[in-house]
Amino acid sequence: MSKIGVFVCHCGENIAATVDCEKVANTAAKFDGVEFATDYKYMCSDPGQNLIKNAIKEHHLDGVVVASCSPRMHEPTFRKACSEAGLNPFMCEVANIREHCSWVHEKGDATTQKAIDIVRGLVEKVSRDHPLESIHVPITKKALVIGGGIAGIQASLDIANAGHKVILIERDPSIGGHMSQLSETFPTLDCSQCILTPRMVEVAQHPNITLYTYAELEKLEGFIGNFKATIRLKAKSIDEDVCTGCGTCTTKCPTKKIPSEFNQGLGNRTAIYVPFPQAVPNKPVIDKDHCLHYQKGVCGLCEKVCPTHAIHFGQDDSFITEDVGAVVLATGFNVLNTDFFPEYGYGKYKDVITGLQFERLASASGPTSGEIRRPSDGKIPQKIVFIACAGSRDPAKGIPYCSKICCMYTAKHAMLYQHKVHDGESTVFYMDIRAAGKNYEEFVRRAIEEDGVNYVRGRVARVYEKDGKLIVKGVDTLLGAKPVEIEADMVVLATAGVANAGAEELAQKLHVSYDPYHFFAEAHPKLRPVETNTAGIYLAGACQAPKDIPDTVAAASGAAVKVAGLFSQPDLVREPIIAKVNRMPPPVFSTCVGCFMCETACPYNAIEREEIKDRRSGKVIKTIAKVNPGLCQGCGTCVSFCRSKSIDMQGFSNEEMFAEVQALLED
Amino acid sequence: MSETNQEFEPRIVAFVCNWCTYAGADLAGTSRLKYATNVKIVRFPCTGRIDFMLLLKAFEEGADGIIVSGCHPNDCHYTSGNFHARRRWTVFRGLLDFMGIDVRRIHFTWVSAAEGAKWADIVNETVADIRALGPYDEYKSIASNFEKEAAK
Amino acid sequence: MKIGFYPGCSLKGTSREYNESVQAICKALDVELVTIKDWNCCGATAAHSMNRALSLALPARVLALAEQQGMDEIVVPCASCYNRLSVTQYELANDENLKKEVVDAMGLPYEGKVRILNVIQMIEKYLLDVIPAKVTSKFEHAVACYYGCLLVRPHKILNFDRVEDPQSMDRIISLIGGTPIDWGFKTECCGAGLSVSRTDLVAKLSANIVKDAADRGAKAIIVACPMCHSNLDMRRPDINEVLDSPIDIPVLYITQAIGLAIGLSVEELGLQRHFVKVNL
Amino acid sequence: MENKDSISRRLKAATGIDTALCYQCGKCSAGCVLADDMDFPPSYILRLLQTETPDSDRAVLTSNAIWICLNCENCIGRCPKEVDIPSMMDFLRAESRKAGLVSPKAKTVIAFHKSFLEQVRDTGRLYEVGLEMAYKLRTFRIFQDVKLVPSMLAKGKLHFLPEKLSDTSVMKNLFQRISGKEDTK
Ligand SMILES: Cc1cc2nc3c(=O)[nH]c(=O)nc-3n(C[C@H](O)[C@H](O)[C@H](O)COP(=O)(O)OP(=O)(O)OC[C@H]3O[C@@H](n4cnc5c(N)ncnc54)[C@H](O)[C@@H]3O)c2cc1C
Ligand SMILES: Cc1cc2nc3c(=O)[nH]c(=O)nc-3n(C[C@H](O)[C@H](O)[C@H](O)COP(=O)(O)OP(=O)(O)OC[C@H]3O[C@@H](n4cnc5c(N)ncnc54)[C@H](O)[C@@H]3O)c2cc1C
Ligand code: SF4
Ligand code: SF4
Ligand code: SF4
Ligand code: SF4
Ligand code: SF4
Ligand code: SF4
Ligand code: SF4
Ligand code: SF4
Repeated sequence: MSKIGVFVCHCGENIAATVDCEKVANTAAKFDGVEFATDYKYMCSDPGQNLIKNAIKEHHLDGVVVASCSPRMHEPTFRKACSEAGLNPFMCEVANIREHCSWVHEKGDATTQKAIDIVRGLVEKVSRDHPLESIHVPITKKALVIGGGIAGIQASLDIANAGHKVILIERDPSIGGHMSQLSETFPTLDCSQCILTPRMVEVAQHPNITLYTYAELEKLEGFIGNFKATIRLKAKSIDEDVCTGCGTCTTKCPTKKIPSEFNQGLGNRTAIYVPFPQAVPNKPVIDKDHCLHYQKGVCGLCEKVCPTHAIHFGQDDSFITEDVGAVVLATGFNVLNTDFFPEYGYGKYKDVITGLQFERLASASGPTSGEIRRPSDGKIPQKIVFIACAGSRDPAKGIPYCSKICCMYTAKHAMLYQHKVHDGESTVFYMDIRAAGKNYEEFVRRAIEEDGVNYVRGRVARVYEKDGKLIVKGVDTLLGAKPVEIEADMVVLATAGVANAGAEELAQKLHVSYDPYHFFAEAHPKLRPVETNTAGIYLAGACQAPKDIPDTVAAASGAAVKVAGLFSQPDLVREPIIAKVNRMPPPVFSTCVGCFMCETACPYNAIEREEIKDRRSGKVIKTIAKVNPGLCQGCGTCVSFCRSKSIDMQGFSNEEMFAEVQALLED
Repeated sequence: MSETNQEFEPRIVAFVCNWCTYAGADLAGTSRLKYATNVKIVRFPCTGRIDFMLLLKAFEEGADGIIVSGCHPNDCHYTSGNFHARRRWTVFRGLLDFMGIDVRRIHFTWVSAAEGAKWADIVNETVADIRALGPYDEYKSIASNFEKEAAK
Repeated sequence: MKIGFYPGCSLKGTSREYNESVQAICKALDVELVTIKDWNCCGATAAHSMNRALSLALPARVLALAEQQGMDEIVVPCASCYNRLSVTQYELANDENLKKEVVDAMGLPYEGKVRILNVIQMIEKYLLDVIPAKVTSKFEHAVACYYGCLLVRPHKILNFDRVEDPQSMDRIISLIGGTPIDWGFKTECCGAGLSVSRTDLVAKLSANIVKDAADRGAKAIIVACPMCHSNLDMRRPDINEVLDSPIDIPVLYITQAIGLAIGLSVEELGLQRHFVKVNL
Repeated sequence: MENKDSISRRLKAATGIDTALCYQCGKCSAGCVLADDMDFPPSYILRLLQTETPDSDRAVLTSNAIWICLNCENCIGRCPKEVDIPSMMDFLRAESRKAGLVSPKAKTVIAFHKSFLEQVRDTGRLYEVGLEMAYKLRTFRIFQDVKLVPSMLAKGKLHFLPEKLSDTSVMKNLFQRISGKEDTK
C-alpha cells in the first residue's frame, strides 16, 4: 500500500477564490493510499516547499501530488523539493487546479468537485509511478562540419577555438564558397577576398581542424553525441602530400577551354586546375570528365612535367569513417541561371548575366581584372540595366519567396558600376527595395542620391537583342504604369537564391527536415533557428534560406555555440521519459513479437533491433525491438502502435494513464 | 435541445498533448476565460502517444464524450506524432463505427499554445454537442455484447 | 492518311490562299483533309469580347460535329480558330456546369476528346519526315518566322512550343533550306481582331513587326495565321504610312514556303493573291 | 465603408479572378503592346479595381483600354501571379455595356463585334462583304477600306454571296438560347 501526500495550494486567492481548497484536501485525505493531505497559501514559497519536505520525511511518503498551478510552471520546483527530501523526483505529480480549474470556472460546487477529480486522477497515477533515473549518454567531442563556405569556415573556427576537434568536408576542390567569388561586399564595400582569405588559411592551419576538400558525406549513422560519418574522398588524381602546388601542371595542360565554375563561365580553366589563386588547399585536382587521359587515354602531360611525381592517374575514390558527436550543416545555396527566364531570352543573350557573374566582372581577381566589360565583345557598357526579383517573388515561374540578398547586392552592383564607369547610366528595375539591416537603407540611398543610380519601380516584361543593344521593356508603376524602354548594353539579373543542388538528398541522409524549396528546416523559426529537428544536427548559413554574410556568420557562430555547449557537458543527461520494450525471464524474454510496427511509427529512428541469442549455441532465438535511449524523444507514438503492448513509456505508461482516466471519471 | 437534456451534465475527458493544447488550455486560464466545468484534461507527451484503447477505457468508465487535441499539423513538437495520431484516427473511426460506437462523441481537433480562446470554445461546443446527444448509456450494452462474443 | 479539317471563315474568304496552300501541300504529300460538314464560325474575338457563353458554344459546336462525324483529330490552320477551339475544349473539360450549359445551347452531344492540331503541329506530325525527299528547289531565303500571339498563348492550355521565342516554324524553314533569323517580335501581337475597327492601332503594331524583320535582313515574313497575314500584308499601305520609309518584304504562309520548296506553282499556292508582291 | 458591390467582388464571384493577387509589379503593362494607347494600362486597371471605390469602378467601366485590349494573352503569360487579365477584360466589357458606360471611343470596336456576330447568327459563317456593309452602316465609316475592296475582289478574296450552313435556323436557335442568359445586342 502506497503512502501518498496531497498538498493543495491556495495560490493566494487565485485558487482559493473559486475552489474550496480545504474541502479538496479533506476529501483527498480519504482517498485510498493517501497518507497525508493538507492545504496551504503558497506551496511554491519556501515555507510551502518545506511543508512538503517535512511531510515526506515525517510520513515516509512514497508519492506526492501537489494541487496547484500548471505543471508547466512549477513541476521542476516541486520535483526538486521532493528530491531534496529523498524522494525520487518522478514520484511527484502536479495537479493543475489553477489554469485548468479555478481560473476558468465560477466559484461553486462543480468547480471544487472538478478540482477533487483532478487530484484523484493524479493520486491514482502517482501510486503507479516508478522511480526513474535520468539517462546519461556519452558524447564524442568532435564535430563534423559539412560545407566550407563562410558559414562552415566560421563554425569550424569557433568550435575549434573552443577546444574541440572539427572535421570539415567541402565538396569542391577549395573552401570559400560563394563569398570567395564576390567582389566587394555590402554594406561596407570591403573586398571579399581580403577578409575571407585569412580565415580560409586559418582553417587550413588550425591544429583542431581536419579539412577534407573534394569530399562528400556518404552516410551518417547514430545519434546525438554518437554519430558515425562515412566520408567519400573523391579522387583528386594527385598525391597531396607530395604536390608542392608549384602550378607547372596547370600551365601545361592542353585542355584549356573548360568554362570555369569559379568565374561563372566568364573565363576558362584547364582540366587539372586550382579553382582560384587563393584556393585552400592550393593544390590542383584533375577534372576527370574533361581530362584527355581519362576520356581518351592520351596526353599525360601533367604527369610528365610534374617535378615531384605527384600525379596519380590510378587513384580511386576512398572512404573514411569518423566518430563525431555533432554535425553542422553549412552547404549554402545557389542562384538560378539566366536560361531560366523565357522572357529574357532563355539565356541566349551573352550580355544578359546573373548577379554572380557581375561579381566576377567587378572582382579584381576576375576575368576582366575588375573592369566591367560585356561578355560578348569586351566593350564597356555605357548603359546597364539591373533587374531585381528575377525569379524571386514569382509564384508562376519561379519561387514565391523573396531571396533577401538581391536588393542589397543590386544596389552594390549599380554603385560599383557607377564608380568604375563614371559617365555610364545605370537603371534598376525593382518591385520593392528590401534593405532591412544595419546601414542597409543608408547604403541603398547612397546608390541613388550620391551615385545617381536610376531606380524605376516596375517589373521588366521582356528583353530582346537588336543591333547589339538589349532592348529592355519595363514600366514605371509610379507614373501610372507608363512604359519605359531602355536600349542597354548589358543586363544583370538578380536571379533567385535557391537551395543548393543535392540538398534534398543530403537532408534525407541526415534525417533532417527541409522545406518545399529544399532549404533545411530549423527546429523552430524563432527560438531554435540554428537547430534541426534531429538532436545533434545544427544549421549554419544560407543552406537554411538565402542569407547575407552578417546573418550567415551570426548563424554559424550560433550553431558553433550549440555544439560547444553540447561538448561542454561530461555526458548527455536526458529526462527518462522515454519508451522501453519490456523484458522478462526466459523462455519468453519479451512479449514483443518483432513486428516492428513501432519502428515504422517512430519519427526519430529510435527503434533498433535486438537479437536474443541462445547463450550456448549463439543461435538467434528471437529478434525484438529495443529503444535507443539516446535517440528516443519520448513522443510515445510507438506505444500506441504496438498491438501486443510490449513497448511502454516511462512516466506515461499504459497502467498509469488507464488508472488516471479511470479515477477522473469516478464519482 | 430537449428539456430533459438541459439538466444533463455530461462527463467529458480531454486527451491533450503537453506542448500545444495543454499549454493552450493554460493560456485560457491565464486569460481568465470562462468555460464549462465538464471537461477534465489528461496530459500526454504527444497526441502520438494517445492510444485509442484509452478512449474505449474512458467510455467504459462512464465518459459521455471525449476530446482529442494536439498541435496543428506541421507544428508537432515531435515532428510527426500528430500526423500518426490523425492517420490512426481515420482508421480507428472506421473501427468505432463498425463496433456501433457513436463517433460524434469524439471530437478531434488542434489547439496550439496560443489558442486559449479556441480551447474555451471547443470545450463549450463539445459540452453542448454531447449534451444534445444525451448520456452515453449504449456503450455499456455494446461492451457487454463484445464480452459475450469474446466469451464464446 | 486522313485527318479532319476545319477551315474556318478566313480561309474561305480573305485568306483563300492559305486554304489553297494547305490543301496543295497536303495533296502533294499524300495527306487527305476531310472537312467537317456543316461547320460554323468559331466566333473569333468578337464573340468573347461580347458574350462568354457564345464564345464557347460556337467552337463547341464545331468540336461536337467533328466527333459526330467520327474524327478523332482535326487540323485547324487559322491560329485564331485553333486558339478558340483549344480554349473551349479546356474550359469545358474543367467545368461541368459550363459544359452542360453549352451542350444544352448547341443541342449536340459533346465529349471533348478531339485532338486539335494547328498547321505547324500537323506538319511536324505528318509531313516532317516526307518533306526532305520532296524538296526540289530549296527555299534559300533569310526569313523571319512570325508566330503571333494566338498560336502560343495561353501556354498552359495550348502547350505548344516555347511561349517566348518559339522554334518550330524556324526548324521547318531550316529543313526546306531557309535561314530563320533571330528577331525580337516573334510573338508580339499584330493587332488581330482590331483590323477593321482600329486600323490605326493595327498599323502601329504591325509596323513594329515588319520593321524589326526588315531591319534584321529578313527577305520575307513567314506566318501561320490568316489574321497575322492580312494585318501584315493587306494593311501594308497603312503600315507604310506609319513607317519612315516603306517596306516591301512579302508575307508568306508557312505552307506556301513549303509549297515553293517542293516545287508547287505560284497559282497552286495562291501567291498571286497577296497584296505585297512575292518577289522571292 | 466597405463596398460590397464592387467590381472586384463581382469579378471574383463570377470568374474566380482575384484582383487582390496583383502586387502591382507592372509586368503586364510593360509587355502589353497597346499600353501606350490605353488610358489605363492593365496593371493600372487592376489597381483601380483593388481600391473598390465607386469612382475607380466607374473609371474602369468608362475606359477605352478595356475595348482595345486584344486578348493577346501576353500579360497573363508573364504575370508572376497569373492574374487572368484577358478574361477580366471580357468581364469588364460585359459590365461596361450592362452599365451603359461604354467609352465613346470604343463605339467602332463594338459596332464591329456586333456586325460580326450578326453575320454569324444569320449565316453560320462570317460573310465579309456583309460584315463590311453592316459595320459601315453602324459607324457611318463609308469610306474606310474602300480602297481595298476592288483589289480584294480582284484577288478573289471577297465573295458577293454568303456561304451558309445547310440549315441556318441551327445558328439562330443557338444564339437565342445563349442570349436568353446574356445580352448580345
Ligand atoms: C551575387 C551575390 C552577391 C552577394 N553579395 C553579398 C554582399 O555584398 N554582402 C553580403 O553580406 N552577402 C552577399 N552575398 C551573400 C553571400 O554570398 C552569402 O551570404 C554567403 O555566401 C553564404 O555562405 P554559406 O557558407 O552559407 O554558403 P555558400 O557560400 O554557398 O557555401 C557553401 C559551401 O558548401 C559547399 N557544399 C555544398 N554542398 C555540399 C555538400 N553536399 N557537401 C560538402 N560541401 C558542400 C559548397 O561547395 C560551398 O563551398 C551575395 C550573394 C550573391 C549571390
Ligand atoms: C511592435 C513590434 C512588433 C514585433 N513583432 C515581432 C514579431 O512578430 N516577430 C518577431 O520575430 N519579432 C517581432 N518584434 C521584434 C522583437 O520584439 C525583437 O526582436 C526582440 O524583442 C529583441 O529581443 P532583445 O532581447 O534583443 O531586446 P529587448 O526585447 O528589447 O530586451 C532587452 C532587455 O534588456 C533590458 N535592459 C535594457 N537596458 C538595460 C541595462 N542597461 N541593464 C540591464 N538591463 C537592461 C530591457 O529592460 C529588456 O528587458 C517586434 C517588435 C516590435 C516593436
Ligand atoms: S606540377 Fe606537380 S607539384 Fe606542381 S602543382 Fe602540379 S601536381 Fe603539384
Ligand atoms: S592528362 Fe589530363 S589533366 Fe593532365 S595535362 Fe593532359 S589533359 Fe591535362
Ligand atoms: S531581396 Fe529584393 S530583389 Fe531580391 S527577391 Fe527580395 S525584393 Fe526581390
Ligand atoms: S522600417 Fe520597417 S516598415 Fe519601414 S521599410 Fe523597414 S521594415 Fe518596413
Ligand atoms: S515493441 Fe510492439 S510494435 Fe515494436 S516490434 Fe515489439 S511487438 Fe512490434
Ligand atoms: S517514444 Fe517516440 S521517439 Fe521514443 S521510441 Fe517511441 S516513437 Fe520513437
Ligand atoms: S503582371 Fe500580374 S501582378 Fe504584375 S501588375 Fe500585372 S496583374 Fe499585377
Ligand atoms: S491581353 Fe490585352 S491587356 Fe493583356 S497584353 Fe494583350 S492587349 Fe494588353
